[in-house]
Amino acid sequence: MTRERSRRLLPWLSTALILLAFFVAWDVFVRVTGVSELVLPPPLTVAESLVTVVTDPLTWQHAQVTAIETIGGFLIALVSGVAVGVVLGKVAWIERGLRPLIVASQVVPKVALIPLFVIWFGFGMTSKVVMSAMLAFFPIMLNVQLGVRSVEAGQREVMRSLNASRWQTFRHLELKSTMPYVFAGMEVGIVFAIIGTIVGEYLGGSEGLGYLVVRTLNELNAPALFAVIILLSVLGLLLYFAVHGLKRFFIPWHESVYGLQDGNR
Amino acid sequence: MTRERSRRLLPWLSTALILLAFFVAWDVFVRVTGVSELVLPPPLTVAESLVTVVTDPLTWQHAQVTAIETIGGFLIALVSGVAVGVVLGKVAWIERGLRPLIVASQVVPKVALIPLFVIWFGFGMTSKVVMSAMLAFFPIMLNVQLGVRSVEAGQREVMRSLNASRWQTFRHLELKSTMPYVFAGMEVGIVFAIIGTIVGEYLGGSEGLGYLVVRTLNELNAPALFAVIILLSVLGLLLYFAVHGLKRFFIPWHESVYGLQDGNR
Amino acid sequence: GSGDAGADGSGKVTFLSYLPLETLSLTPELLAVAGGHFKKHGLDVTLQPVKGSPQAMQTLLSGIAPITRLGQIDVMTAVADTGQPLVTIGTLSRGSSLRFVYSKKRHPLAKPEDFVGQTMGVPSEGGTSDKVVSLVLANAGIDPEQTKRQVVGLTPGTFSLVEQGRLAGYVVSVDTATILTAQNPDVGLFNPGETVKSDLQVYVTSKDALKNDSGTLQAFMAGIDDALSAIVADESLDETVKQLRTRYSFATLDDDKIAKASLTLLRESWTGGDPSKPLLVTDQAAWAAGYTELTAAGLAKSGADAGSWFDNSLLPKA
Amino acid sequence: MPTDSAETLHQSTNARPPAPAKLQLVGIGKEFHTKRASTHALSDIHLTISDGEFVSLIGRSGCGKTTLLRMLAGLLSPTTGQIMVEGRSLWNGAKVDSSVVSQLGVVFQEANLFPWYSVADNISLPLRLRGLDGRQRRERAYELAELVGLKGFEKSYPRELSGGMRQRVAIARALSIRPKLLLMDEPFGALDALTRERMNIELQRIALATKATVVFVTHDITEAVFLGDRVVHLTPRPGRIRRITSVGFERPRGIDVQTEPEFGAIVRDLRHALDEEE
Amino acid sequence: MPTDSAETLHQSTNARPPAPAKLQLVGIGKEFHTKRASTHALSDIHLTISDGEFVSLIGRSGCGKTTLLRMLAGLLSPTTGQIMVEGRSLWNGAKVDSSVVSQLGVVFQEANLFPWYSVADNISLPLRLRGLDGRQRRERAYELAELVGLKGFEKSYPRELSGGMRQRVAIARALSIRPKLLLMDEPFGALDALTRERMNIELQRIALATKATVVFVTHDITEAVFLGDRVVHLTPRPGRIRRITSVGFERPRGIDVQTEPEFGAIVRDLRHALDEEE
Ligand SMILES: Nc1ncnc2c1ncn2[C@@H]1O[C@H](COP(=O)(O)OP(=O)(O)OP(=O)(O)O)[C@@H](O)[C@H]1O
Ligand SMILES: Nc1ncnc2c1ncn2[C@@H]1O[C@H](COP(=O)(O)OP(=O)(O)OP(=O)(O)O)[C@@H](O)[C@H]1O
Ligand SMILES: [Mg+2]
Ligand SMILES: [Mg+2]
Repeated sequence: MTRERSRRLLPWLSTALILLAFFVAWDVFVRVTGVSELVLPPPLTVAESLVTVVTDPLTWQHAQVTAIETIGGFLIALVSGVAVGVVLGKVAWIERGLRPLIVASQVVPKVALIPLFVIWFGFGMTSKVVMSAMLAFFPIMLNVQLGVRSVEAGQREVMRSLNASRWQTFRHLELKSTMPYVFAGMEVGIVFAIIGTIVGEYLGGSEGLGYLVVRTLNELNAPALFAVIILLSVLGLLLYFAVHGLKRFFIPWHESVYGLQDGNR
Repeated sequence: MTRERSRRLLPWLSTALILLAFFVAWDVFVRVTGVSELVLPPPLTVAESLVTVVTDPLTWQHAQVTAIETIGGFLIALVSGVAVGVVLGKVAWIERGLRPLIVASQVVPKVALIPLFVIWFGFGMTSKVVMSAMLAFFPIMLNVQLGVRSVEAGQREVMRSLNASRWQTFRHLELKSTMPYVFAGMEVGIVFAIIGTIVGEYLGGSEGLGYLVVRTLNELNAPALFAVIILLSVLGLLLYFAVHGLKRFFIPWHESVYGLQDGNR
Repeated sequence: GSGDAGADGSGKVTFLSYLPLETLSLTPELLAVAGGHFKKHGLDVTLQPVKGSPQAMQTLLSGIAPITRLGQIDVMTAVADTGQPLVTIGTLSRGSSLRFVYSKKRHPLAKPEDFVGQTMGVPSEGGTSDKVVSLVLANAGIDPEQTKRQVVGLTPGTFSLVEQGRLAGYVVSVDTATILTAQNPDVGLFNPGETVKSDLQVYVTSKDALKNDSGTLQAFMAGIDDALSAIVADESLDETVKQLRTRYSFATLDDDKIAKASLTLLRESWTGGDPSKPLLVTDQAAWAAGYTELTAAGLAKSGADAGSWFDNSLLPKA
Repeated sequence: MPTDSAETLHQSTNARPPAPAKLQLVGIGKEFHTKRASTHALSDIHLTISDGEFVSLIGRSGCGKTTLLRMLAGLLSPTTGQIMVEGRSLWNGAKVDSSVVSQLGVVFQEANLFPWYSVADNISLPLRLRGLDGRQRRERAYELAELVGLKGFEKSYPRELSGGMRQRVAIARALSIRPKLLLMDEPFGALDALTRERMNIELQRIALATKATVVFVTHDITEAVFLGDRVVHLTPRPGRIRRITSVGFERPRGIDVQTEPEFGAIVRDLRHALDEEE
Repeated sequence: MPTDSAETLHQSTNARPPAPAKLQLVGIGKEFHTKRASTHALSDIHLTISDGEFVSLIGRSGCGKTTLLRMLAGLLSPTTGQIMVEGRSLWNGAKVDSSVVSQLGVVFQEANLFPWYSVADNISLPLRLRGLDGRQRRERAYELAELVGLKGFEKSYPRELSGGMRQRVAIARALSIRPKLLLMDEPFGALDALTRERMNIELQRIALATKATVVFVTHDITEAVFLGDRVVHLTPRPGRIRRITSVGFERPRGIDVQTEPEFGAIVRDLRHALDEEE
């Protein structure tokens, strides 16, 4: 009973403890090294500023914009990443042909593409959504590709012996079997989607948390800057855990989820 | 015979064809929309500029700097990503505790950290290496984590019944079994390592291809800018394919590699 | 005629700003919006921030927006070196809008000679700030190579790099300079405008826009002119600050002292110290001198006819 | 010895009842190539199986039984030779005639269940692929689960089953569509004697009721003789048909057929032949 | 009926030779809990196995044989009861006494080979874990490969093997360290009669030579009687010991022991008991 309970509490406790340790370390670091408050303000100062930032309703509008852009970009990346990943995972010659373009599209410095984005998508949210999707796409796509290729040969033969169509094989075997890979890709993807949005907002725009970063940078307001960063981190965590929660819901049968529930071992 | 040969040629052919199609599309797009040369120069102009850029020995120095920074960052990310991924994959409570910090560290806008980086690492290559490692770390770490958790229960029991130590289990089972995941993570990682380096060079530095991007952009030399981007893409591809090649070397037994060689199906 | 202002008749215009909107450097545009000066001329202006001058130019030339404000140096190099179809239709400031920040204790930068052998922080390699540093040196007969440049981002902590001696100083806008001096008494400022002639702020359009959309541009300049005149007339700046605050809120504006100090400095640069002179007019001689300065320092190709790169005809007749 | 095998083959081919040919294997051979070496798994297999016939396949471990079955299932293309199903060739180059595959039920040597589906969903997967509605599928799945002795486990997941239970799910899955051609690779290998006996009786009943043609791989000679109209004996490296033995008893056969002296004689004969191999 | 089982247990315990106890199972029970339901897999298992004894374990599919073996192997903790190995308790809460595990050789119901290692490397993996050098490992691996009839396949990879060949690799792997306590879960299930017979003889020889204690799960009653000093019969849901039968013949036994009338009687008896279950 007590073991059971402590086992359930442990993760929360460890989260709290490690976060506490982090803030203490930060505070100690600031005090010991005497680093300028402008480079790294002490946590308490940031906390104060966080209160100011959080109580400003405008902040929530900005956060909402960032969240919407990120989720939009992520969803686009998810759909296109799965679709492209499946196709490239199954058809080797298309993969070979497209790979250079895909890798290239990833390493192109986004700043060079901004004017094109603006021409195509305007100044609004769309260009940030696109940026976000571009960054999230790659990890999802590549993981799906791995997943599709890692389908167990024996299970594949079952589907072949059942005369399953491509779509049926996908739906009942590949999709399910690829799920754990998709989710690993999604966990990376959602984080990169946020990075993409922020970069997009940073490179041009007047909305979103990325814009608030630019603004606090320009105002040389270090505590507010770090407060916004904390907000961003919280947003990132929320989205990350949303994806993570989906995983536990969708693939309870997979070792990576099932194995953790344990008790039967 | 001919089928065999055509099968071997097909991927190269498709690569060439798709690249050709891409450049033609680019050219047509420029002609039809009459987009400003400053925003997107036609491919031929870029090609000319590429010749100039490539024949300049300085370019190679810059490329070398970028390559070294990227590889350095990537290697750091690989080692730390595998180490952290293994630990977090096996010890659930540490994972729960550290996850917020890891996710947060990813979404922090790197630009806010520059002064800290400079104070810690100076203006040289180190800060770019760190930036590169930071971006590449996450996908590697997360994939390793998935891999460690996806080890087959039956195989794990074999190791347990052999009284294998943690290290032996890692070496003979987890490491091998996780390899495909590590490589998927590495393929994402190397690409993000380049992005990280470029961003680092972009935000501060006077060396590397990222620096060339900024300079050509400030010179409004769009053809040169795109020539540098092409160089960057080539560098990205080289590194990507290096990782990809390692995969075929290291895990020939895995479905994702073995399945492609086929012939036995 | 301000009647048919916008291309689509609705009077919607996008103004590109390479500066973030939360800076007093952008006061003329902000006031023209907040004080209804654009509206009076039938315009509905959107101020759109973009990242850096090159992007502002790219966006302008791709026809998405008809007008932007840039540094004269950037315009001249762009036209001279790469033949971009840009036209200056008004000059806002008569002095530099940049300042070099240094530490009074560590290494004062009082004269160009103090820069020799030092590292200066600039926001981007080959950008305006970088060129201004070169011009300061070149105008003093010093080889610009004598001062190393280091790209540093503008963050609250950048000044500590100066305090630590990693940089001798770095280049910021007047606005940021005001905040910095308020934050830290050790901050010293070097005004490059004392030696550099070409670092002025100008309103720029593309040749296409000039041909097709001159009505809008004229109305835009009229709005700016009205806003500037209002500030010049508002000796105490109370009214200006009040009007700006009806619509905007940012650190330098929210602080009375900093706001007025900055605005006073800015106002001086717009009038060139002589309130009787017409605002916004591009001075033929100053323009030519700026070009000469650039070519002499090797920062722009020489031999072009700089006189054809500006056009005062869209300004309201005084 | 090839001569011996050819002779026996000839004899028994004559003894076969003159039903129409369902399956024809003409000179089938298979080689596996890996980077390191190549294995000659099967060589020169000639065999004709008539409609509704039950053929048992026996032979030493590694002699090519699974390989042969996989070729019949359209999963592996023969290196040489032709497989004809109802006169149509199964393999056209590397392509499979899918109309043949659709009448197939295959039980693999490994269970190959889908861990994300429950027992009932695993069993009824083939029906789902054919578009049956949920109620029908459920009914049939529960019926089959009972047949293979898994009543009460319909909602369990594969990881909660024992080895033998998993194998039985795989059998139920193959039977769900009432296949016309049933290929079974040691389906009862992990079952205890009693369950096995019951499954033998059931299989016999089902095969006759659905008029299915069955190719059945087993290591149990008694089982092979009990079930098969003919027993095909493969010898290894490369796998060749050593002998084909016809079993005269009328199907369905009761358990007591095993006590008949002729049955015993056939089993002994086969065992002897297997023992002799080397 | 529990009374019946208890009685039989008592009888045979008396009949056991008075060797020192190697394994003691005291009131072992196991329940599996899933979100949906819980399965009572084993209940109230009492069993004492002496040093060097060979115990066969038989019972219907799903009766808990694998579960019991996994608990002995230290892979699954019992819900109730104690397992003592040489007087030391194997399970301390959820922890396993690793000194016990180190004398273990386990053959699982599935082969569980490592696809990244060749046959030889798979076989010699346990030796590698114990730090033997490459030459010694290689020698032993080749020796064992020959023993299980896989000569010539030492450099093959698991995916290139047939089902039975994989199983034999797993057997060779378990034997490689000459374990003192050998746990085998239907090791010969996928083997043909002849290979199986040979493996039986070999296993008997090895067990005696190394003085190993063996717990051997099988579905083949003849095999169980042929190999075992005692045969333990489990009944399902929950798994309980129904009966323990001592087999009187001295080990090693030759194949001809199967023709002895007493042997036949024991087999018939067990078969009868299994058939009766329900
Ligand atoms: N994919 C493969 N690559 C290489 N060799 C293979 C492959 N599959 C099978 N073989 C070889 O072909 C031969 C026959 O294998 P097969 O699986 O058909 O045997 P089997 O008769 O089914 O044996 P078992 O009774 O043990 O299952 C074996 O020698 C095996 O090593
Ligand atoms: N991980 C598990 N979760 C839930 N139930 C389980 C689990 N493992 C086994 N069981 C159940 O425990 C019972 C015994 O299973 P076990 O694998 O021990 O049977 P077995 O005697 O080895 O059968 P077989 O001869 O078919 O291999 C079965 O009813 C099975 O459903
Ligand atoms: Mg087989
Ligand atoms: Mg079992």
